[in-house]
Amino acid sequence: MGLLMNLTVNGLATGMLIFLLAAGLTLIFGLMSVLNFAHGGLFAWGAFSGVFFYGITGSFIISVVGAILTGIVLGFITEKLIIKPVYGNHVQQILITLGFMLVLSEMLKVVFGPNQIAAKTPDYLSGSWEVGGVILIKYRLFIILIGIIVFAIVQFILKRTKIGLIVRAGVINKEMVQALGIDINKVFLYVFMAGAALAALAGALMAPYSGVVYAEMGLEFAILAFIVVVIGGMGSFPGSLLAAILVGLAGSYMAYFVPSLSLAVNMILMAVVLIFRPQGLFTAKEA
Amino acid sequence: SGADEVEGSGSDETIKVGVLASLTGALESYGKQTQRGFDLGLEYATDGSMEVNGKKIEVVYEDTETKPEVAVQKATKLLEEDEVDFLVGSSSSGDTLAVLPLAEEYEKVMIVEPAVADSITGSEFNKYLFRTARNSSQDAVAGAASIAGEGVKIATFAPDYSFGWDGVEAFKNAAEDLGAEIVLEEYADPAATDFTANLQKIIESDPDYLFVVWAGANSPWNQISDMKLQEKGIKISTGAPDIPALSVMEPLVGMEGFSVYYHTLPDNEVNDWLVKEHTDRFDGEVPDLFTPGGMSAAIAIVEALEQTEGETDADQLIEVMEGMSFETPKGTMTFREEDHQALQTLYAIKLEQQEGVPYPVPVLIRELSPEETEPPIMN
Amino acid sequence: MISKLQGKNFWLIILAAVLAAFPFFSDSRTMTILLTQIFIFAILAMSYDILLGYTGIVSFGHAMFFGVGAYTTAVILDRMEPTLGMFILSVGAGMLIAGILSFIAGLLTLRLKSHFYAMFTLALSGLFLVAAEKWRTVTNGNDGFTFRAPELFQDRTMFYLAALGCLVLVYLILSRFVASPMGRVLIAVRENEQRTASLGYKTLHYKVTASVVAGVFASLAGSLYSVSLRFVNTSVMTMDITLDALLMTIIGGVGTLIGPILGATVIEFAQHYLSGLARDYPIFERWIIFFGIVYILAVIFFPQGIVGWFRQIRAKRLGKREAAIRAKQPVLKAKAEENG
Amino acid sequence: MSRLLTLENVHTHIGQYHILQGVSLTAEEGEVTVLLGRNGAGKTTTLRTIMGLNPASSGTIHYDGQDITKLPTFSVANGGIGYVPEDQAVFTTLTVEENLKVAMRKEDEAAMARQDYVLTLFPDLKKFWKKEGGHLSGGQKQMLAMARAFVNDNRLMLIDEPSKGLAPIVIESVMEAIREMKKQTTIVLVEQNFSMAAGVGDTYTLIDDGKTVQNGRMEELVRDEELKRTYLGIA
Amino acid sequence: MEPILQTENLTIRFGGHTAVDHVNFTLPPKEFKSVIGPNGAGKTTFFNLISGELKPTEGSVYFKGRLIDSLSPVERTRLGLGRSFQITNVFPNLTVLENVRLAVQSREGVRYNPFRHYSSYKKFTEESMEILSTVLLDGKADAIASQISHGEKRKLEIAMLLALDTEVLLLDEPTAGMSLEEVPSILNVIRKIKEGGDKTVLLIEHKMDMILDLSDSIMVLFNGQLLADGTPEEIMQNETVQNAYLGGMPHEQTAHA
Ligand SMILES: Nc1ncnc2c1ncn2[C@@H]1O[C@H](COP(=O)(O)OP(=O)(O)OP(=O)(O)O)[C@@H](O)[C@H]1O
Ligand SMILES: Nc1ncnc2c1ncn2[C@@H]1O[C@H](COP(=O)(O)OP(=O)(O)OP(=O)(O)O)[C@@H](O)[C@H]1O
Ligand SMILES: [Mg+2]
Ligand SMILES: [Mg+2]
Repeated sequence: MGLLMNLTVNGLATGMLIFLLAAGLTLIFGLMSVLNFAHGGLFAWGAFSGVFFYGITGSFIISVVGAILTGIVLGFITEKLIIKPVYGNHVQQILITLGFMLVLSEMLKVVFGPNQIAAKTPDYLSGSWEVGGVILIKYRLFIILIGIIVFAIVQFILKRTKIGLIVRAGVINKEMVQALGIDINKVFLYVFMAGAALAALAGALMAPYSGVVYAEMGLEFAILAFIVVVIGGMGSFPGSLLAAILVGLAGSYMAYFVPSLSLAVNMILMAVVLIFRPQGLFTAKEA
Repeated sequence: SGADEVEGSGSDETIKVGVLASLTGALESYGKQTQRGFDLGLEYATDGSMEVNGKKIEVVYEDTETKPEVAVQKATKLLEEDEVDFLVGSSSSGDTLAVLPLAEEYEKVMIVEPAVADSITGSEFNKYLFRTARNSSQDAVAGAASIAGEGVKIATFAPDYSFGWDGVEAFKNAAEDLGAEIVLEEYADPAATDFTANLQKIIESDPDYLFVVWAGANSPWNQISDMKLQEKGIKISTGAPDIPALSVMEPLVGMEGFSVYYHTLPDNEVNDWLVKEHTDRFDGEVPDLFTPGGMSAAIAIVEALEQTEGETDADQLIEVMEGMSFETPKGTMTFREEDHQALQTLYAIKLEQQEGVPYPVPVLIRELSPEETEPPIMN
Repeated sequence: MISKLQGKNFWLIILAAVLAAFPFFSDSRTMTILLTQIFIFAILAMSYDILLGYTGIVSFGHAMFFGVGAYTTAVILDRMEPTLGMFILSVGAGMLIAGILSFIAGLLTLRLKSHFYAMFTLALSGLFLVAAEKWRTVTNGNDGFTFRAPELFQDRTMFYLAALGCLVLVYLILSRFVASPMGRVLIAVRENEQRTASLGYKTLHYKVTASVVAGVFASLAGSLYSVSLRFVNTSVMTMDITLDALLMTIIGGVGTLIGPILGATVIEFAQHYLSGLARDYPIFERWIIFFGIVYILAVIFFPQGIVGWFRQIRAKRLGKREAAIRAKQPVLKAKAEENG
Repeated sequence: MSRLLTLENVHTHIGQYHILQGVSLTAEEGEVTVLLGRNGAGKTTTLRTIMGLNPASSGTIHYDGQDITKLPTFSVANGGIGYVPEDQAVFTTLTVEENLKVAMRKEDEAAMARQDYVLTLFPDLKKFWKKEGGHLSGGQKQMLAMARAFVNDNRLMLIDEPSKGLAPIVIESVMEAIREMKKQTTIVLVEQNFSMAAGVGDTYTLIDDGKTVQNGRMEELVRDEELKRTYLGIA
Repeated sequence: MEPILQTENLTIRFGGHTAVDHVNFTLPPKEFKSVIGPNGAGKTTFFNLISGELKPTEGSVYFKGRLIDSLSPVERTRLGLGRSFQITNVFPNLTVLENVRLAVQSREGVRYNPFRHYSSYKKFTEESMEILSTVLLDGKADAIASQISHGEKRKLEIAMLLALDTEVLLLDEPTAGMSLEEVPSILNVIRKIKEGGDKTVLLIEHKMDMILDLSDSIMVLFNGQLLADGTPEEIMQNETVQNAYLGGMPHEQTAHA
């Protein structure tokens, strides 16, 4: 019982973290159909700038806000310079965003040095409680909480405003949306910035979780985020949440019960979902 | 006129060394440590003259980018274009393995540093290679020596790939030789973010020690502390990594393990020189994990050349190098004749918090002598 | 049309001849090796383009087939005698295995739509990578193992020529393939799969064929690759290989065979020279940044790849002519006939 | 009556092609101007050029006294111009409801009233309110494309072949709607169905090979057999 | 004579909506039959069921007396059921000529040859050019399909169907969006097909003059159901057709050249 609870709580927390990372990608890839391989780079920048701001201010909250701002600024630059010329062309998106990913990761080394950097957890979030054999790690509970809040906010915006609709319409036919009087370029820019901000937030939260930030972390996690977006059903927020939690839990359970498969668990999960429900767990429409 | 000839050939007869290292990418910091160490080592061994027997030593560095095909390209360039007499490298075992056949093909001595895979001096051995780096088995033996004993129950935890398997395998042998009992071998996805399942199993197996073999930035330390392993009476032990990685090991303060090198551990002149020069030149930075390795490689080369009187013929070099002992920042190293592995000192340590140092510091418990950490011969 | 084709072939023959003569005039081994790498990756990129450029299938799992070739050859040469015969046998075996594998993978997954297929191949090749890591008795895990190349290929010039020969051969085979009736249908599938089906073509057959052809030649590239290194490890199965193939194809120009070759050349050279600059100029220490910028500039200045860019220039010239013709066309010609 | 829209000698290039080679037309407030011409004449391109989707390379476009030649598409639209493209451009994965929601510039009562009116005009849309646009029948898509332009309070409407694919009875109600709309809205219409063009049009502009060939009152064209035969193939 | 095409209780439901509702119809060989009905009546869906693009919820399709329910669209095309699409459906980045050539190639059964150069099939190209001139599109042979005007795409659509040269032609609003002056020429093409006497045609159109001019018989779909099937005269007199479909529309659009 305690064992299952442990596996579940920790799997959930991992899932939520993956969700936060995938949330930005769901906006960018799911809604705008942009294959942004630089997403991991934005995530890593969020992580590093979070650690940086924490280092100079000692305040975790400021560090998170700083990371989000970094994400917004980088999102702005990325959209204007990198993404704008390639909307609607996946092949070019792959090339240009991979190039930008290299630039982003390498710039991290220029700015923050080439070494990994330790990330500290604020005192009020570090440590764990042990309740009846179940170990509740404070920081992980905190992440679950943030995940739920972010989900609620984004879901609210998508449901209660036209933005989601406009973006989806814009992907189907950009010209027509403009002909309806909407400055779709600006909308895309804002959505992209929001996606980048979410990536940076995920990075800033990831740092204390794993205790370390390093320049290659972006690439490592970006693929995981893509997996989550795809099995969640492109562009579906609830889908991403569910998929992320599934990935988190599957990782946790498999590592315990079928350790020999644990290396392959994400790939197996994705393959299974694609075979039995190729459109993903949810579709954007159902969301 | 005979003298003229000698002089004539002597002036253009420089000895060239090609160093392969990961100067970009994930292993960049290792590559740079090797590079600095090698430069300093040459200077030290030649007393600043950069000459042996009147021959100038020239070093060419190449970045392998941690890609085997690039390593081969660069190694060939070094061998063919720069016509180097020695190869040194590399930061990753894969790159090194890919380059080994070239050393054999071109009949040049290659000093392996700091690649750690056992197979380099094992199944893939060829006579042209010598390794100043310690191998996985030595690490493991050292790890075992620092915690294993009669009746001690140990669980191991390692990443699920060759490095982890090799490390655990060797550790297990060494620890069992010392009378310990391995109660559990846990492996985790090296890229995992959540280690709950593994740690849960470890807790259940109730060992005295958890021996962790780990490499890479993504590490389980935070979670080990969050899951309160230490409070449950499980002592943690592992190899102390380089300084950037040490800084994330705060949760493990108090743990006992081993170290390949930390600048305060060895007590000898070479190390004193290294620490002093390194801090002077690099803004107060101290030498790190693989800096002495780079230095040792340089020292070994100069030592060998001195013995052959500047002759770079590989067969002659091999002859003098087999069994050769030389002084390094880590004390005396000896190339074992059978597999050309340098036997060397490792250190049993304890991690302590120290005033003014932003990371846990490995403090010496005792030196593990070259004999004590001698690995099995595997070629 | 015909003469134009011959014109193009003429230049290609000259180029191939120059390349074949190269090692006898230049003693730069680095260049020989670099070119050999380019030939090998050009084969890989061309095979990838059969999928991406001709059939419109994005695959993130191409490394799987490359890896199959690399390991098959490595294992056979390591366990048997490293003779030329064995090498040829191993290449054949690799291609056969890759063919069967891509056939099965294709049948299983090509029913899926675009990016789902891409993700599925990613998963599949991820599983292969894990398998390569875990099956230590054969692969020696991610450390990999070295082996001896056949006597003939110990000489890098010979191997260079062999790789060049393979490149030329693959280029010829593939150009024939894409210009064949079958190749034309592949393009139709890329453009509009459902419409292709309603014209009476079984699109799945074509997609599977493309996947098999791509897999088989990727395996050939893999075999050559491992022999060029005389070493193999799990890096041959990683996403990096797929991404390299992808990037080379895109930079050169998708949907052409020259494109991937140019792409391989550009990327390998850029990498080589930029990392070389790092040694001489400290500001190039972070040369990867400049490398990334090359990609970005490539998209901005050559959105259709290098070949696409050339074509555009040519089309612009032709376009002016065509516009002139268009303006002279008799107005309402169709109508006049109809009423007349 | 005043001129709402004036195109003067407009040229448009698409890529390297010179598509419009001198189109001039005017639309008087409260009137329906019909663009006529054979396939590939440049009718659609003319509308797209007004919308800024294929910007003019020379010449001027004035709307309501303002030069809109260089304005971005969304600004043109926000000036009160509605556009019904010839390929319908329905947002396929959005429902009928969502299609209209995206289109609505302001969701006020007046807009709701217009929406209700549109739905009485095309009851099918109401019936399939929650259906994805991509799943509608050809005619239903055409209806949706029109409805999307009609829900806004536009001063000018550019409509490209509305009757295409519609059942005769629906064409009638569309004509009805256009006549109704004329009271507040000026319309530029591309129409191949001559009876419909003649039924609703006040003036016409004939385009051929990218150039304006003739402008005039619709009644004149209806009477001018010669012109009809030469350019429209109607006897 | 055995009907070339026949359906039995053909039905399809999308969610709760029955788009085609138990349609029983027979089409004798070499007949020219038109399908009319209001928008959304199920005409295109009916075509989709016949061509195999959609699978029926219920009921069957017979081709020359053979049950073809289990056949894919590809196999049906190969049997001799060719169709054009209501929404233009071409290969956007290929030239107009190549679009047609692909259809000719399929008809000739040259589907898998991976080695011969396509240009050695010269006659395919020649034939394609001929077909293009039939539909007055030869001037645009080298244009990229996505860059031709809407009406031109409609012609291309017809050209591709002609190139397939199937026994049965399913035409879904072939002249929608085609210019007034060119409708007659396309009408001519269709008339020629009819006069050739060896093709069976099923035509969906909303242009009544055209339908009356060409059809041997007309079937009317209403809300998915087969409301009537008869000669043009019978259909024109049908009250429901008059009120719910035609309204009072004058039908003067067809040119009588
Ligand atoms: N994107 C494009 N690139 C190149 N040429 C184009 C493009 N779009 C249209 N054209 C060409 O411009 C000309 C005019 O096209 P347009 O669509 O304006 O004609 P139209 O009068 O609307 O014809 P239709 O009645 O068939 O709709 C045509 O010859 C067409 O081939
Ligand atoms: N894939 C689908 N999913 C859901 N509903 C559909 C789908 N396809 C068609 N329908 C619905 O079925 C009905 C019949 O559509 P169909 O396209 O057959 O009409 P049609 O008779 O061809 O009309 P039109 O004359 O407008 O082209 C319509 O109400 C349409 O909304
Ligand atoms: Mg048009
Ligand atoms: Mg229809």
